[in-house]
Amino acid sequence: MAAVMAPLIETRGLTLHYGGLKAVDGVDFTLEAGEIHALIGPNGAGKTSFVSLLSGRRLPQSGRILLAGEDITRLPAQLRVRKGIAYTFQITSIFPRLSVFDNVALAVQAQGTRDLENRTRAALARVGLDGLEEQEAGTLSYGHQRLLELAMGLALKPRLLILDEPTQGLAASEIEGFKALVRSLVPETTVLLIEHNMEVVMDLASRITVLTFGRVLASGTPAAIRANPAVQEAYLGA
Amino acid sequence: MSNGLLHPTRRGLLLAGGAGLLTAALPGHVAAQAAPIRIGFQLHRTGIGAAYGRWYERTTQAALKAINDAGGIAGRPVEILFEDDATDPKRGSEVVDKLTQADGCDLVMGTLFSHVVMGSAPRAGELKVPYLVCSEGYHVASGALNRWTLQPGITDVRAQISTMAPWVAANLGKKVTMVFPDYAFGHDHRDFFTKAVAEQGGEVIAQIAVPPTETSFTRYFPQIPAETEVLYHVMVGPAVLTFVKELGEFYGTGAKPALFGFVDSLEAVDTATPGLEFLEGSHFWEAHPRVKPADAGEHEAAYRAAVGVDDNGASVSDAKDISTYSHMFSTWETLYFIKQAMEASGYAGPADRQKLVEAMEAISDLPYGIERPQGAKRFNGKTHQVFGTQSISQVQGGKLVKVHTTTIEEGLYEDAVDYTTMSF
Amino acid sequence: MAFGPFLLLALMEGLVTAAVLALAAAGLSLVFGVMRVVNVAHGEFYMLGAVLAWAVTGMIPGPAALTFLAALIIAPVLVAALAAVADGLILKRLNYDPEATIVATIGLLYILQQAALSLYGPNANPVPAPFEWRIQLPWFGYSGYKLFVVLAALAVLLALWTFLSRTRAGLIMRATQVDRMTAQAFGINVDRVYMGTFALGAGLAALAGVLVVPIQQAQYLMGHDPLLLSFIVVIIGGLGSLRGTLVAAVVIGLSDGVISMFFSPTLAKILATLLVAMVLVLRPQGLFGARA
Amino acid sequence: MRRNGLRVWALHLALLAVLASAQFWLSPYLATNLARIMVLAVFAMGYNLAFGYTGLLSLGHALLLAAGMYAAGLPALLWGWSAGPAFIAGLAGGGLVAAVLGLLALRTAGVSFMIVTLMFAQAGFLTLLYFAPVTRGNDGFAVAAASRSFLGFDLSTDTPRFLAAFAIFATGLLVSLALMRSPFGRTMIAMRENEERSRMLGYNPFTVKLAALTLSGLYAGAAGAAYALLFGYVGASFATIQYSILPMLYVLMGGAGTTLGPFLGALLMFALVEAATGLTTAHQFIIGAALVALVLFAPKGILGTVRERWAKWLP
Repeated sequence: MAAVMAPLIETRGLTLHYGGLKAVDGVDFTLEAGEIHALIGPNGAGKTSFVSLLSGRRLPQSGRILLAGEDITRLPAQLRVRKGIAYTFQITSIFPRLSVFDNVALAVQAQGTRDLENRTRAALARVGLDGLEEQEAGTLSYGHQRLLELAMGLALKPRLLILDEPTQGLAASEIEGFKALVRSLVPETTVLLIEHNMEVVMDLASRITVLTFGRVLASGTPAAIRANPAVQEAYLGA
Repeated sequence: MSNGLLHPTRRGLLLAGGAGLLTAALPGHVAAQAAPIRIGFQLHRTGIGAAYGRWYERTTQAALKAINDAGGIAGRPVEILFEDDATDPKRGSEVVDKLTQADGCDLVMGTLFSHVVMGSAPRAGELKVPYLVCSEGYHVASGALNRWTLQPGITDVRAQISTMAPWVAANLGKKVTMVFPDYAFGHDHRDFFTKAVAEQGGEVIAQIAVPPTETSFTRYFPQIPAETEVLYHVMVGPAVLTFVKELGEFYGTGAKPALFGFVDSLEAVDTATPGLEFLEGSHFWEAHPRVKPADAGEHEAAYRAAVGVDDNGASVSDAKDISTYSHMFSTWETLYFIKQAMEASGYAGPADRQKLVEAMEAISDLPYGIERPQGAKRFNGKTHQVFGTQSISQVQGGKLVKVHTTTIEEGLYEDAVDYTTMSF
Repeated sequence: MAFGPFLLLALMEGLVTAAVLALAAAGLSLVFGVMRVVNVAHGEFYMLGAVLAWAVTGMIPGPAALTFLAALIIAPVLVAALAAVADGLILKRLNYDPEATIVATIGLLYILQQAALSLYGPNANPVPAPFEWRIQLPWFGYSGYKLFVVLAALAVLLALWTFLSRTRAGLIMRATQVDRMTAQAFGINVDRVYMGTFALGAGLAALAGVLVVPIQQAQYLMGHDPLLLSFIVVIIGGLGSLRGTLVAAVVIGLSDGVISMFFSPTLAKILATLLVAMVLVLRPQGLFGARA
Repeated sequence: MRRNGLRVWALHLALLAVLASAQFWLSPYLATNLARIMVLAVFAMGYNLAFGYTGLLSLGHALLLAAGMYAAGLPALLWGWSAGPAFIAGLAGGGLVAAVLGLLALRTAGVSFMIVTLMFAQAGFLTLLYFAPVTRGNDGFAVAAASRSFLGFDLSTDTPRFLAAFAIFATGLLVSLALMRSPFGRTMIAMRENEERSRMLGYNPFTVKLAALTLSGLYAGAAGAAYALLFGYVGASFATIQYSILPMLYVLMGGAGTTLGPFLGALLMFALVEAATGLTTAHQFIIGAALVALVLFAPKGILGTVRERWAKWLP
């Protein structure tokens, strides 16, 4: 029973230094399958560094990362993607000179090339970019580029989708759509969300983890986090 | 051909020859009315062979003028189209193509560097156009090429070397160390000299092959064994002067072996250049003595005057501009060889090319004359190779002074091929 | 020859190679480091330095030492001016795009080479050394001028280092190297810095060319070798690191000399080339670069 | 990608039809040169796969060309292989050397990659010289007539040579077009455009680039073998840096990352050299000036500019 119930992601004492700076400092973290989990904290708290370790863009100096009980600490990033961890970039990282269609097709075909066209169109439709297939991705508006980034992540059919500040630069009207979209992903896909917009966080997240100075300050339900005095101090006192 | 538009300047270059001819030959001569014989010249105008190419062009222009002034070939005027091959084999074969097919030349001549010859000869064979090289390489007589490729203007390196070995062993010493460029030209020297000197009771005790890309040589000199009696050196390319200078610095005032070099190491280089003092007393092979010898033949002066070279082998307009004297005569002699063969075969046009090659193969004795300023030659129609006399010169007072001349017979060797049995 | 003297000679030769290389590579490294431009025509600036040295020493009457000194000043200045013009006419208009500048400098290479061939000719011409002094060691003789080249290169590199670390212009250059945008934000005229850097880089190559010409003669194809070696030195030394460039030049100069003691020359060249290539493969960031 | 299929294929097939018929309406001189251009265009198409599509700026492709040339030429010289097997050997030689080169050099990127490939090519050139007893060194060798026949056709004569060059070119062109319209082609382009993003989509950049470089080597090998067998000469000069710069120039001139760019570049370079040698003896100057003008006024190459301005559908 224990093996079946292993959390989707579990980290133990995860540490990443840049020179003398400890960006991630002994983080123990658990992510249960099917939840929407938000990662919050002040700027420089180590959120992006932490998800870089999860996605494999960086390798930790010490600590372990388990994906459904399997140790993936030193697995190259591209193999983690194949195991179902998808990452969308904080600063949009698309293929600006390729068409919108090609951008998403690249994600789709990484999973196998059957029915490429329909699956690509479906992923685009899901984020509302249908009709823009032929446009050069670099010429999209910023909000549309964020949606494209999201479509690429979705097209990977991930078990875990890591969203790094997905609402940044979105208009208020777009945020509503985004929230609906994320909600529709669970429970098939687990979502780990780095987000500054507290309204979005409180609205979406089933659990929240707060990082400061590379350490976990608190972890719990939105209500518990809101009530936590240490979090209040870190956020309001700063 | 439709691309005549593209060649104005090169044609323009030839106007000098052509116009001179017309004025000289107009009254009473049919020559002026006849279509010119057109010779394609594969020229190393750029690339590593450019220093040679420049003098090959000058000498050829001089021979062209001399021939046209004397009525051309079989009464027809001659024009030469020079085309740069960048001293590159691929471009070389394209140039053969262009000269033959686009420019309609009757034959192609003039190549010096042996890799360009190797790259171009197959195309000449395919086009069935006579291809007359001026390269010294043993590749013609070795049988590596084809029926259409001949070398009628200059003795090949195998024969040159074989004639040097007896003299070196008898006069300089028997323990020889060789320094040579690490490619075919150098390998020919290595192989044939090693064999030839062994036949004289001498021995090559070390062979130092220098990469052709090298620009500095000092670090190889310690590999020269101390017991060396003769240092045999041959270098080509722009680094030759560096080589000789560094050799001088290395030995300096200390004990040194006798030096014997091929003048290739100093072609286009002034022997009186500062830094070359140590060459004083050393010996060089020369095909055609750069400094006019006291016993020079009767046509020597006329040849020098025609080409524009003074008695020291320098350009008449610039005493520092030294010619490639031991090689460039080959283009002059090749042109006269063409004239002789064309007139003998009654050559009328490209349809007679095969007849022309057969006429060339039938040529044997080539006596001394203005046609052959370097000296009498013997052409071997079977191997397509010509043989001539060689000279040995000593540096005396900074000048190359001829001290020995070999006979043609000394350079002859057994035929390795009979091209006349090959199909066209 | 006994092993000891043989080694000594190899080391001396290696040092001379290293000195010339360090000068040429320092120029390339500056251009590469500050402007991120791969200047394929760098070797041609070296060649122009040598050819102009020949022209200057031939035109100016006087003792060899004096004319050579004149060449040492005039040739690099002329080449630097030419480079500045090329920068303004071509590179600047390409916005220093890495790929486009590679093509443009290949074009420049052809143009400069052809200019040298047409105006100067195909021959290799010697330039007399400023002084004739041979050192006679017990085992072999050696050119005193070659040792002078080593010292001169050291002096120039020292001056360059002082310029970069102690003067305002040097500081501006380094600031631009670190971050072009920020430098611009601080009111630095980046265009002028780039032009100056390109000129300085070309001038250093030309200076190396002038120094080498009494050893090697001026010839229009002579830029090829130093170009390749300079690139290697720059990359092994790490981008924009003057110290790295110097060390890498010494390492490559000496290893080339020493390897040639043990193998036949062509084989030695092959091994030295492979050795350097493998260093780059195993340490892509160079010996001294922190990151690629 | 799938869209515009009709006109893309129609354009390529029309070009091939024109080329196939060219031997009937071109003079023998131009037809022979067209055969040369097609062989060189195969080399350039291979370079385009690595550089134009995958973003690998190599200066070592001369090594791959020479690998194909010698892998085809040496068995012909030493054991008298005929053109068919020799060509296959050349193809394999180019691919194999490219794969080994990639395994080593692809550990580096950018300018380091350029220099490392250059150095391996230089070492390859020197190796050809060092083993001169076998390779015939700098002089090279002529390929014997017996080895220049394929199914009874004499490849040293005009029509069979032209047809062989055309067949190799057409195959190369159609393969590269099909490749670029396939998912793998899209993956190659993704490496050029944004390697890190590709990795985060699950692609292993190393293996993709290795595959692209090996493919590129197959093209270079085919071109080298074809040159040896069709034009009858094999020599070390083909391993010099000039022959690494050449395909780069063709590709940049025609348009990097376009299927037809390499051929157009090879064709125009030939025309430029022909025109330049006719106009002046300083023809290098013309080539240099053309390069500078090209990069200033049409930085994406001719077809790259055409695609940008007028025909976005060009592959």
